[in-house]
Amino acid sequence: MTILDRNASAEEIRNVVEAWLDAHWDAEKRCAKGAGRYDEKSWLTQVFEAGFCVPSWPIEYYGLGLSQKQSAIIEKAFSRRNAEGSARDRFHLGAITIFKVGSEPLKRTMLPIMLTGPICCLLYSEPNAGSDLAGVRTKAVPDGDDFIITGQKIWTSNAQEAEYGMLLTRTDWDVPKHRGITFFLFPMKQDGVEVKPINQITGESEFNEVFITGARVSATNIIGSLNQGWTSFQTAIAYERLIMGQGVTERRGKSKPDSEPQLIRLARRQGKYDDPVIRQKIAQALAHRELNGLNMERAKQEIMTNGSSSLMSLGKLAMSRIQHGEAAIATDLLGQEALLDGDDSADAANVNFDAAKAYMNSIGGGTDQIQKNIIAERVLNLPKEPDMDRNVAFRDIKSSSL
Amino acid sequence: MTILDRNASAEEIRNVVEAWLDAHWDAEKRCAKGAGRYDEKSWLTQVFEAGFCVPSWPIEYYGLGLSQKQSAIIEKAFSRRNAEGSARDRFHLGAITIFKVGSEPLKRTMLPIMLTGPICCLLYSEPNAGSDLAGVRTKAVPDGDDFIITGQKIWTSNAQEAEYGMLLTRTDWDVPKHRGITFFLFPMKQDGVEVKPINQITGESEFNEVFITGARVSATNIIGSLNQGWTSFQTAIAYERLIMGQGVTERRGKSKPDSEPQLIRLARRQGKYDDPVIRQKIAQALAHRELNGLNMERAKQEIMTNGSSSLMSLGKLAMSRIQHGEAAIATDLLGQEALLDGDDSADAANVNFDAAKAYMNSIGGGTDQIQKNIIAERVLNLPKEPDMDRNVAFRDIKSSSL
Amino acid sequence: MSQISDEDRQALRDGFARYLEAEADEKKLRSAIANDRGYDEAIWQQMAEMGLLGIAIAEDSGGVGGGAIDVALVMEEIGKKLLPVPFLSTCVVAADMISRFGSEAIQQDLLPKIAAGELVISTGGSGDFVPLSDHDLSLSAKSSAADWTLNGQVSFVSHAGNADYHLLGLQEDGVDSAYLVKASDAVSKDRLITNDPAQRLFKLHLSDARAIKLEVLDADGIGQVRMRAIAALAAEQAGAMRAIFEITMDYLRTRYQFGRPIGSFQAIKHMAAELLVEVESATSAALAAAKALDANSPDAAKFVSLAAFTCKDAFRTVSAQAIQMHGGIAYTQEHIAHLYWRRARAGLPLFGSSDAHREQYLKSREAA
Amino acid sequence: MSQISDEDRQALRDGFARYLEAEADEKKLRSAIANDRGYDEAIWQQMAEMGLLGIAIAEDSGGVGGGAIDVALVMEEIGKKLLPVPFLSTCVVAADMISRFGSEAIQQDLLPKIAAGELVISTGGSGDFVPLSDHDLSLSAKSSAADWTLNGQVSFVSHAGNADYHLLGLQEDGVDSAYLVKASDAVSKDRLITNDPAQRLFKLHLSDARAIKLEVLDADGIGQVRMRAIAALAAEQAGAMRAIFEITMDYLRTRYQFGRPIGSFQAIKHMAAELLVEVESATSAALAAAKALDANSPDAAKFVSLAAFTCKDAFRTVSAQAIQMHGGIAYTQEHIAHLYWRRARAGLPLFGSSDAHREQYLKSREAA
Repeated sequence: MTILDRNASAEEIRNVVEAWLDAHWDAEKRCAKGAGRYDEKSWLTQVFEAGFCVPSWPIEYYGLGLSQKQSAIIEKAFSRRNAEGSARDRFHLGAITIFKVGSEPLKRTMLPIMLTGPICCLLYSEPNAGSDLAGVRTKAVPDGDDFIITGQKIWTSNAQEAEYGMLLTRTDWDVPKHRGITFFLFPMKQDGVEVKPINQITGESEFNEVFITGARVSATNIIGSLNQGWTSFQTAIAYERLIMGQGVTERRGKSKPDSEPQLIRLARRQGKYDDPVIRQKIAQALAHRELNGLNMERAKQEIMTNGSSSLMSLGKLAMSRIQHGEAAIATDLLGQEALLDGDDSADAANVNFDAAKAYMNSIGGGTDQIQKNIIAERVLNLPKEPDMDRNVAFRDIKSSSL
Repeated sequence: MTILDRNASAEEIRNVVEAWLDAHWDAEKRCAKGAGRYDEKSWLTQVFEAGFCVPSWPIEYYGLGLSQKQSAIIEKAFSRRNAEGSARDRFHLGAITIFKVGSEPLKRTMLPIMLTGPICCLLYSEPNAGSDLAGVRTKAVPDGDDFIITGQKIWTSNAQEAEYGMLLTRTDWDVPKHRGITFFLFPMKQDGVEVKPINQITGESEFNEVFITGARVSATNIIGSLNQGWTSFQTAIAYERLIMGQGVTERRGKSKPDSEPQLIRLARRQGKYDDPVIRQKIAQALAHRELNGLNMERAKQEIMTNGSSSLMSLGKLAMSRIQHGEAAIATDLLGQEALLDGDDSADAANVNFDAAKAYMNSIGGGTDQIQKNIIAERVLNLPKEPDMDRNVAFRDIKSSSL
Repeated sequence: MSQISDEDRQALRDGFARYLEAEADEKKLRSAIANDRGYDEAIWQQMAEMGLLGIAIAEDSGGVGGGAIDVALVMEEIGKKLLPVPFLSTCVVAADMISRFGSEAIQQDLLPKIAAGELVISTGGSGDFVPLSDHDLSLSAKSSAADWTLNGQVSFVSHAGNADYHLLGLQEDGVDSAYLVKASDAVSKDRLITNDPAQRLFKLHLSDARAIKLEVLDADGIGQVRMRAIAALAAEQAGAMRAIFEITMDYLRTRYQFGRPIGSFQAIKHMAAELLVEVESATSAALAAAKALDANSPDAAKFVSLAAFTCKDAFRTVSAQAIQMHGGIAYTQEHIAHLYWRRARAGLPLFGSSDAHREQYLKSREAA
Repeated sequence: MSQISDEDRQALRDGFARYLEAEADEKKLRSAIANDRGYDEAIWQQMAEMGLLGIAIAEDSGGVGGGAIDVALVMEEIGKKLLPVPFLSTCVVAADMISRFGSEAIQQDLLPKIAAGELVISTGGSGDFVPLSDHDLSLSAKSSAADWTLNGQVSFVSHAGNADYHLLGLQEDGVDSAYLVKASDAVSKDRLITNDPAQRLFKLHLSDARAIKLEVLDADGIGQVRMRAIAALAAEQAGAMRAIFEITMDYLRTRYQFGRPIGSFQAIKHMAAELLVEVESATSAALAAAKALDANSPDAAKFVSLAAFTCKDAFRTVSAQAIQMHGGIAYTQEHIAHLYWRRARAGLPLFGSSDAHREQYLKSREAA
């Protein structure tokens, strides 16, 4: 482990990390093909042992006990050299969840494994549950020291590559729905687990269906405790949203802020930029985007001052109007060119992709409708709807399949 | 009574009515002032005795047993001379309701009274109930042969002039809300009844609040039967809507259909008619109105063919978008002129009135939100929301005042 | 103007709807659009059998002499099932153009074949009767004696893949001409990649291709062809949006979440009620346009514009909201909702944008 | 640009808000708007006491040297309570005009009086700094030596009723001039009937009225006055819409129908969530405009336009929906909702329409 602690200055940290990377990192090897290529696992093990994977975590949990600010220096140094492995305390969902809510033995056994390699996916959505995340019907039945799992998950990112999945299951059918759920760290590479990519309307396949038939997971792999999985899962999904949010922010940070907006470019190209009707539509669309940016800046300010901001919850909803709206205007601007697609029609392909992809925001990660409920109830304190299923044993709740 | 029956030809009816009017009606007396003026009550009594008040009703109920088509001839003859009293089988809400759901004694005693004079208002809305019409809290407590009434009604048309009101009251507080309601024919001109006009945001006072404190009504004046008032009331309100709808249709029929729409006129006057942005807005607004007209024509066709049309229920909802939308465009067209009001600024006064009056459609007679529920449940057969109050004793239902 | 009685029309429609219900399932649709032809030949032939391909063709040319209202009924059913058949180009636009402007000989040659399902005609080029005008048209026509030859390229030609003839418009200095070009060696075709997989668009390359020129294209006649085509398109969209709306309502009634059918949630109900207003308004507009055309009403142009933007916009809204209301399941290619949505988007530029038709509608209102 | 520290600013705002919460109730509002003056003089004097009337006036002229951000904070609170005070015309537009273009003597005479609440100034006429330009202006100015006299009529002059001076703009051939006219026998006033009872508009008749002409009106300076006034208006609207929004949310939480608070109905919740996006966006826009002005940012014009149309439109929407969500009770004059709605409508034409500002915003985006 590197000799760095909370008293280290930024300069010291930078020097230590740069020296370490000079000694260990070989950028060329990473790009090499065949035998010359570096072994990812052994590289990650080196990073792990140096404590750079999770520098903000305590030393007993494989970190360096540094502050977020100090950790960022390490992350930056890695990122400049395009070296993997740092900032897993910010981005490795499996590791973070186990660190936050896993039992002591699970942390001991699994954190070293998580941090040195495997992708970990999050298996929660089910075809029959939809927005009702607690409506899981994937069964976990005890069998000796194991549980036997049968069920179907959907909308799972990275399920193809993942060695582990954090899996939401039902272990008690005779209590209300939130109280019979168990959350497992589930090994994906076993018989009885079939992963099938979903063909999305964008042409992408970011997500998968996962069919599980009689697969096994050890009882020691329960995250949290038996039938209390809903709480542990809340932690996991909160981090998933945070990570996605960070990803979006960081990607956005990369696009030039003052580059000409796509709508203006398309309008000019189509010779429609002087049309007052088009101009009103473009102006309003640009305004919606800019207003959302201003709201998010206020949110950041509020978070810095008060630790939280109710404005954060508006961004996703606002983004639906922005994305669907912009795509619609762009479609109209292109006119019949929008009928085309493919490499020869790049503008059309982009616009058509954006039009479909907008549903990723308005449906994915909680539909706009769910998002509005959340805003109304949590931000505006409007009263909840009467729950039809809160005090009903799960097996008695009405469902589509009955 | 006039000698006319269902076998009479149109010509015969016309002749009889015209002759009768020639003999009885004195248009000039009606317009005269002072002593020369005709006595409304005695005129209505003549019409009543001739059977012209309610020609489509059976003879035993003071009608002539004619068809709707035949009745229309009489109505037309009266209307040409601007003579009152005909078509009360289409327009007198109190008489119609009693005729449809009143007991035999009530019909016998009250129909002659209703038909020869009194305006009859409908007292149902309450400040605490709002859209929840069955949530009435006006108390009716038995006292000998009478009931004693205490409570408050609101949004009552014609309450100032009305001699009778059909009054929705609660007579049993220990059963679910629809089952403890009694409907009375209630004398308005008595102590304990105070009528206060409501100042609407349009500047009009079409509606009133009615404060009832210990007023009396005889048990013989129950319309329908004790605690079964919700059903009788349904009949009354259905006719109220029908009458209002007919009123709207007939008024609409009178405006010239091909006169230049107000929005076009205003746009021209303001020199903004060539502005493409304005043109798009005006075109869409005119289209919404025209589309609603086309929908209503289809509805009429369907009613003629099938006896009913689900399209009818869309008109009121569509009208909200039309009225609010047109008023908004007109406001923008007027620019700062819309800040003014009063006789010197007729266009502004009209537009401002329309903008406020649009709420009469989107709130009055069931809000847009209630209307959408109705469309979704009755036309689209979408499942009802779980009822929070259906099987709860009325006194245990949560309400604002608790 | 229709020669078909009300009863016969109803029977025709019912028969077609019943047939489609039984035969035109989603599997056939998906298999058709995966093929080069792009539609199911058996369904097309059955339509010929039922007299539908000759619906707008006069009886003495082998058709059944229907009017715009009859075309609308057929198009509505086509829309409901998203049938990707070349009906609009062949049986509406081309049949109407040939009936109005073709020589007697051409009429007697081609119209019966259209009605019999023996002929597919694609449309393209420039001009008011062309659904998708090629803005960068590089087509030229030259004549020697009675023969015409065409050279150049035309893009956005629909259904050219297996068309027997291409009906190509050429608008120069505001004057329309139209040519019928036989599919032949002188014409090569590149299929264009389209966003709606059910749409078939091609780029044609013509090299001294022999052509028949249609005579005397009067602006009024062309206007009639255009209006009838727009009314037909509007009816197709009205049918399609009703179908995806009903699919969505079914889903809302049967899909349970939180222990309730999702259709019992008030916000969903309100979305549904608002969409119903759109669907019914679109149906009314399409109907009014067809009726006005058949009645030769002076309001025909107004109602056609009204139908054009109302149906385009409403189909777009309804199909887009259908995806939203289905949630994740409709974000997949396996679900049918996106096919309706793509069809809606594919319809937007046909015969001009919604904004252009709104402007046109206002002009018609002024004139009234 | 503000001379006020962050802490002082917060204290100022808190103090004003607390005062208004205690003193500016609906009863006072209604009584003020029923009177000729149109506002509560005690509140106005208290604002002077708190230093608010001199918020935009330099310290050496008796003010507190605040910036656009300080004006915005005051305007937000004014908006929340719908205070019908002549703050925008007197303390924002007139104070700014005099500070920029008044002679030393005039500045030293008038600015301290404004700050002290001893002077009300109405605005009218034509020109970019005038909130409501009189399009049919028939005003003329003539000079003899240093004296100017004005003749003619000006309509849409706000708060002229009890104004001590009228600040009248006169834009001719694109050149702005501005005159200060003392309320005197040479000026008579007709109050105009307004749709918003809280709005005070007048028609002035000037007959050889003596006037002080403000010097050297440079376009940049006028532009600054205009932008600062627009930012102030936007802040007022942001505050007002937040207040009526919160009134509505309170109602939704406490009003029961069908045995449930109406705020538990999902469709109502969704309306509320959508409105919250409007309210917060408007607040952000107003804030961004004020900050950009104080920072002399090259983006100031962009943010001012953005704030202008965003706040006008959002206030209109939020106040209109507030009536709808309240239902019948808000259809009465007794309920306060319509006063917010009228204020929203009264704000629409001030300093140009939303459409005009949207256009301006796009122009600014291009320029960037």
